[in-house]
Amino acid sequence: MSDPILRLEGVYTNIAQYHILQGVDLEVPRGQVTMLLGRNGVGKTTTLRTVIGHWRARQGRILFDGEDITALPTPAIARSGVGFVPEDMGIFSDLTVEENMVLAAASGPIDSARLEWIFTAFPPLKTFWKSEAGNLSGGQKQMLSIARAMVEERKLYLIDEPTKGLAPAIVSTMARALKELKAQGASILLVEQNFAVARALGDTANVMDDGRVIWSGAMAELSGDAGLQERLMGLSLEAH
Amino acid sequence: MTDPILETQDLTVRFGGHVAVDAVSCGFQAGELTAIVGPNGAGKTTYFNLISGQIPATAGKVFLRGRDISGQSVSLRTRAGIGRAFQLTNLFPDLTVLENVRLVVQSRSGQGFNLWSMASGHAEMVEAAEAILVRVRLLEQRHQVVSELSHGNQRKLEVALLIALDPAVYMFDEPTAGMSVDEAPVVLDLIAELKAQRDRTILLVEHKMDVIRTLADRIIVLHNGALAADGAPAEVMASDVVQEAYMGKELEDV
Amino acid sequence: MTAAPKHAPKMAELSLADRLGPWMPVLLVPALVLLGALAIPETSSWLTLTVSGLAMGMMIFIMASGLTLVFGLMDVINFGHGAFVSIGAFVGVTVLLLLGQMTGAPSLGLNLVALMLAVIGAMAATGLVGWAFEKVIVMPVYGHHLKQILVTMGGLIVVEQLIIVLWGPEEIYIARPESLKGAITFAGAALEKYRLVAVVVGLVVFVAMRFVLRRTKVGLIVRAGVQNGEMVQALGYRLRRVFVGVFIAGSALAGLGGVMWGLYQEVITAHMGNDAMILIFIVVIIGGLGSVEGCFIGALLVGLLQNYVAYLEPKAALISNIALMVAILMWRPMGMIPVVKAK
Amino acid sequence: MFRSILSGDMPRSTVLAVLLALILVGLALAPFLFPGVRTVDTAARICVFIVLVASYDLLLGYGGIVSFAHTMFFGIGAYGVALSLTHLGRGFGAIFLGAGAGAVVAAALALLIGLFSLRVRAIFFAMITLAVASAVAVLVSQLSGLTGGEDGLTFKLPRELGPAFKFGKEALGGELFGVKLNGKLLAYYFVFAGALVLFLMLLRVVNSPFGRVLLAIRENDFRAEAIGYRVVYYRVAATCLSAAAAALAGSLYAIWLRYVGPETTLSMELMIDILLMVVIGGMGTMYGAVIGATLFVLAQNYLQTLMGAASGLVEGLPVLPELLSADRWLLWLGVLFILSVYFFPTGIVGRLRGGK
Amino acid sequence: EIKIAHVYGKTGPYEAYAKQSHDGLMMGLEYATGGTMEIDGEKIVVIEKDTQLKPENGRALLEEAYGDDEVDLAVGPVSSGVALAMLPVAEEYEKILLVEPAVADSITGKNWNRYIFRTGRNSSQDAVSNAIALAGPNVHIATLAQDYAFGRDGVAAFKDALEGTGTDVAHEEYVPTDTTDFTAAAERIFNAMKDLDGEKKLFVIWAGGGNPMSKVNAMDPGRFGIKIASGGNILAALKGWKEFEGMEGATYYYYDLPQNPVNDWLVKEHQARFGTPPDFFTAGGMAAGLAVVEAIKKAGGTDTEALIAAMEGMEWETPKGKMVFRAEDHQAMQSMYHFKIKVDPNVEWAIPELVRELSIEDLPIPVRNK
Ligand SMILES: Nc1ncnc2c1ncn2[C@@H]1O[C@H](COP(=O)(O)OP(=O)(O)OP(=O)(O)O)[C@@H](O)[C@H]1O
Ligand SMILES: Nc1ncnc2c1ncn2[C@@H]1O[C@H](COP(=O)(O)OP(=O)(O)OP(=O)(O)O)[C@@H](O)[C@H]1O
Ligand SMILES: [Mg+2]
Ligand SMILES: [Mg+2]
Repeated sequence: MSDPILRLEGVYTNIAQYHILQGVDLEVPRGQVTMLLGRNGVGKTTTLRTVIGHWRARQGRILFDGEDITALPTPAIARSGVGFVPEDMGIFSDLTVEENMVLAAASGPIDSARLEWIFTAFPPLKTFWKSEAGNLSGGQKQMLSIARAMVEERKLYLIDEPTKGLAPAIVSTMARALKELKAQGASILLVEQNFAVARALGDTANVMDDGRVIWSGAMAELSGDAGLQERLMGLSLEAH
Repeated sequence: MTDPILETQDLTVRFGGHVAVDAVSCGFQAGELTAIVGPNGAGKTTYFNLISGQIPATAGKVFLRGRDISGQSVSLRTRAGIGRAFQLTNLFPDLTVLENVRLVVQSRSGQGFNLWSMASGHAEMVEAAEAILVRVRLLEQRHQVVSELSHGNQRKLEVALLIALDPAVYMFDEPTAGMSVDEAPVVLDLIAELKAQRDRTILLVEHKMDVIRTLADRIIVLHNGALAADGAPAEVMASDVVQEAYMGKELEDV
Repeated sequence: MTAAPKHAPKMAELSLADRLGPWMPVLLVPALVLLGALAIPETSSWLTLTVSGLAMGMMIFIMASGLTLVFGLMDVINFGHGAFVSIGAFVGVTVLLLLGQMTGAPSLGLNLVALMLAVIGAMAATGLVGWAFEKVIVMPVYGHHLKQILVTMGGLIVVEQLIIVLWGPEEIYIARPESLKGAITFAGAALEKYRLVAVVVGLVVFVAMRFVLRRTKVGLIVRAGVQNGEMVQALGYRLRRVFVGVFIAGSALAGLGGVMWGLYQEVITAHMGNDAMILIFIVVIIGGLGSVEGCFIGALLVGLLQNYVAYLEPKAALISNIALMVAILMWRPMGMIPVVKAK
Repeated sequence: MFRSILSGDMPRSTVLAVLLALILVGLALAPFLFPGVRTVDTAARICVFIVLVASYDLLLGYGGIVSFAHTMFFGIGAYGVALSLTHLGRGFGAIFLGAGAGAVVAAALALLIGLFSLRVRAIFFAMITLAVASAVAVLVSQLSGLTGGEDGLTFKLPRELGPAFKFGKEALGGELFGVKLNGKLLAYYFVFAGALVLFLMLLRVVNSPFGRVLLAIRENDFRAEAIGYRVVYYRVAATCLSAAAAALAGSLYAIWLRYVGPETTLSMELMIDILLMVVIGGMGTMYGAVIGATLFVLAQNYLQTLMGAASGLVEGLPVLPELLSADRWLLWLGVLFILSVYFFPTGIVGRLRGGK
Repeated sequence: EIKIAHVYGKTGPYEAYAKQSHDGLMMGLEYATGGTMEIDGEKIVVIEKDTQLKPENGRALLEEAYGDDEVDLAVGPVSSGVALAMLPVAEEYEKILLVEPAVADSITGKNWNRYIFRTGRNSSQDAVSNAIALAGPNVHIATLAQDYAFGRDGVAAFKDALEGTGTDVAHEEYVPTDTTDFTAAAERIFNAMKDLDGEKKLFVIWAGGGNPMSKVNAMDPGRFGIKIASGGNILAALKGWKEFEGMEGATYYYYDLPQNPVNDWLVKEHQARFGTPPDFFTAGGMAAGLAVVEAIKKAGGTDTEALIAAMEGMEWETPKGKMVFRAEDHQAMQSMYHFKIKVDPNVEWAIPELVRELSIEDLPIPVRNK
């Protein structure tokens, strides 16, 4: 197997005076969906934000596609092929849906075939194409946030809890869209609380606790072992 | 059946030409937990906004205990007994967790215009607030500033504020979105507790079917702003409208 | 149980008022002109007042355009904008004084070339100062209005004092280029020639700004960047550079405004820019934050109204602008054509 | 006891506590510690500005309301005293009547503006107050018959507060520690006591339940409404309170100066000074007002002297003497503006309390 | 040692005037003491204090000067507002304040007290001299002034002075101080005057920046036979006057107008030291400096009462010729100059040429402090 698209080696991150990440080791294999799981407040979001460069690693290395991006500025990281769907969706609420999408297509005009593909996954975006994004419903905003990352081809997608607030029907279309992305050769690092989605999409899984990755392995292994889940996340995921 | 506590009559709102909530008439009984489901953008949050007064209705009326409150401001409706937790977290970000809850307790005590006593001198308010933080398991974080909380914990605080307000009508908008599997039950248990009190009216917007199955007495379905179905959970869940427009294909089929 | 309806939000017909709404501000200008015609019986006076009011509006617009760019797009309240107007005036006037030969000659061509050179010099200077201003003064306070007000106020004082150090405390008098002096009279109305230049320059600025903001992503990037800078960067844009660029552009426009205003006043002082600030703020606010079109219309309205009111009832001229602002904010609390939501 | 005088709002930093104590002692004993007309004048101004800045902080730091009309209220209080002393004669009754009337008028005007415009967005409220304030300033200059116009009003205080009134002749020989016991001294203590009482009252207000609601509204007015607080009422109440306090500060100022004029009480420049004092000291803390006002007034009064000395040192060098000349004091004040916002983003009090 | 405080707005919008005033004062002291800066062996010390153009500072600084620095008398300030705030302090400390160059009539009018003297001109002197310069048979005058006390008082004094000359004020136009567009005002004036016969003049009374003259002129008032007229102005402003060739009015000072030894010395020395001719405020400052020395000499010391006695009715020589402190209101009576503008391409500014010196006897200035 080729080298991973993304590798974190002993990453420590501070936010103000708090030590949040305390030595995260993590690999995202090429062409796979890698899950990042764990309870609230263990550092999942912080990990993604450190990769994209919003927080700075105090120690450790981040390798993307073989290059050290630890100290690169955020725009450079993004331009090297990383798409980001933040936890708070990061919608530009004063801009229209269209303007949000135009901005997301950083390297040129929007590819219309790709746009059609996005519309089939998320029909409301088409309906509200000219509306102010701030007026969208919670779920619609979530769709827009994912669509923005997908509007251009990227090597790696960092996606933070994309299904929160989505209706079941949309959750399935979104899952399908992510699978298609993977089929196109992209790699995905996905934070998810919805275990059904995790099970359906994940190839490998990493479980975090207290600023570290405490377990990693195949998703199938985790989803098949209720005892392991209980130990790692304090609760059997099967219950939900 | 007794008269409903909360009732909406032909409640409608339009944004430009878009009818986001379309003549919804519905009543809610005390002690009943009604789940509101519908696709994204169906108008659920907007319906809540109309009831709690965040946006004015284009047409239609809202009644609380038979009294027309359509013209009243948010704060008046809140005082009259309509409480609300928001879908997108909406807190006092630079205040501490404890102060957030304490402010709600203070609001209920009617001390807001007290200019002369010392706020820190009202021990009973602090105690009441701490009791609520214990219930949502946030006591440890009570001196943390809200903006430093992780997303999941902010969601819990959002619920805590509503509980502190203790209104006659509770409106939860996707309370567990973004909560981890071991935290969500805390909130769901709280809701179940409220329901067991039998004197509170609870409206719950949720996309998680298992949650609805265990908690709801009744489900109403909004679709394109209109009331598309209303009835007992099993019956509504099985209906075509829910299956087609809402559930879509099961995930496993993807 | 009802059958499953299709996924389609319900759309109702828009009423006439709804559809007319966006056009209302544009209609205000002709409406005001008409009102003026009704109120002022002397036709020649009305004509003079109208044309010179519109031209004055253009000049205000030139000065305000940079502010609306920076205030609207970057959400930076730059109280130091007036300092850039002053710098523009001083540099421009210095250039013109150096080119005494060209401005003194009664040749329109030579005069305009001199004016162009002055404008270029002024814009380059203010652009440069703007760059420094952004780096040193504005950068640490993005997103914090109050601190912006204070820090840029501090910047204003520093720049004004530096002007005094460099050019001395005396006011400097400057005559307009020879062929731009005096007025053209027609139909009993007199129109200063210089105001015609202002009209042309104003229109050019207006069209150019519209073009850049409509046809490029710059406007979008900056507006989005104000709301969520992190996210814009995560989309791959070097936000800092764009911000700096916009600030430089805004400052350069102020410099242009300074030259135009200085030549209109024919006397320049270090605080001349700041003296015009209240008027500029009014225009930017009633236009709607960040809207070039709104700013343009607002400036014309202010120019016209000032003239009409001063003619009809000089006492009321003092408050006509303020009254206009209050009226427009009552009608549209966000300004006529808001682009950015004010906090 | 001490706690409740400070309304439970302790300095929470040793350095801050020491600074505050120094300022308090310095002001309380100013005529004895720093005898001299100018120094006592500076001390009195500090007293007045502490109250003025604190009252503005109630609005800005606690209520999150940006108003440019604060000097207008200050001016109303000042003119109130000036007019009543001019027309009713030089008595204490006139002082209290003028101050009281000023406070009431200011509060009423604040109520009017508030009810009209506090519903709109913050930045527009700021602009509307700016407009109203400039209109009032114009009005004052136009109604010169009543207000003295641009030239302002000079008036006489009760004899007991003037330098001609001497006391303690028999007991102390008319002097105490070398300081003449006269009405001027009484006037200073009148101002000092008034300022102290007003400040402590404001401190109480911001630490009351009401003050907490203001904080909540500043943070998130939308949510404050949704937990049952009527935001507009609170904002209007805060505006009125702060206006009344500012008017009383204005009255103290008028008493001290025995003069009022538009430049002195209504100018935009003064408004900016107030803003700066709030921010330098630290927004959202009353102690910030104390520190900010003290430092600023001192800088304003003594920067020029300091610079005169500095430019003497660099004499002969190119440009530098020009830049450091005492006439360029404004330049350096501007630089201080910028530096202080730079280095004290949370104000001095914020920094001392170890905030961000 | 003789201590004098110069309390004036060194910094702020009037910085340029302030500097002139101070230079003039120092040169006045120098000239009067023959360069020794001593009177009867006592050294003159001048303490400068900057009001920053704020009335409250003016008061505090003057108190400091009288109280802490114990000066013998004070000179200043530039702005009338500041001066008015300072007047009572002089009374309180019972020391002399020599006002220069603030112009408001009320300083030696209704706000006057016996410790106040003024070397500077007052508004009435401006108004009366201009009225004399402009009046004539069959002349109609319109006025354009700022709409506040200074402008309105100026026009009122001007109208009083025109009384009985047969010249009428056809129209009074007042505009806000911060007006920048004068189209409306000009139109109103044109409409009021265009149908009148005879000579038509527009008299502009304006203080500070934003002078409307050239803006009104750009609208071609000649179309209606209207000529613009104005009082004198400082040199910097005269640079903008080249388009007003032939314009008449009355001025306070222009370095070429007075012919006397004091002025000759001033012009020569000023040119040598500063590279420019002296201006309005230099002349005024010098007059004050001369007055101080003269008064102290005459009183034989710095006792206030002796000074007052000496100064009331005192005559002394200044760059503007003889001045006299009128005993009633302590206002210095002085000459004004009726001028006509001449343009010389080799001179940077437009030159006011002397038409006639209006001497003290020619100018009936009302006493207004009763
Ligand atoms: N801005 C901040 N300042 C201080 N602490 C912070 C900040 N942001 C996050 N934290 C803390 O960092 C820790 C990790 O937060 P993070 O958001 O990475 O958690 P998470 O795993 O994504 O949780 P969740 O599932 O709730 O989103 C939490 O304890 C949180 O309180
Ligand atoms: N202020 C507004 N202006 C214009 N359109 C709006 C506004 N608020 C809501 N809408 C529109 O109304 C529709 C209903 O939105 P609402 O937020 O009620 O949906 P929802 O049912 O809560 O969806 P979700 O499950 O995604 O939260 C959406 O299509 C949205 O775009
Ligand atoms: Mg997270
Ligand atoms: Mg919703």
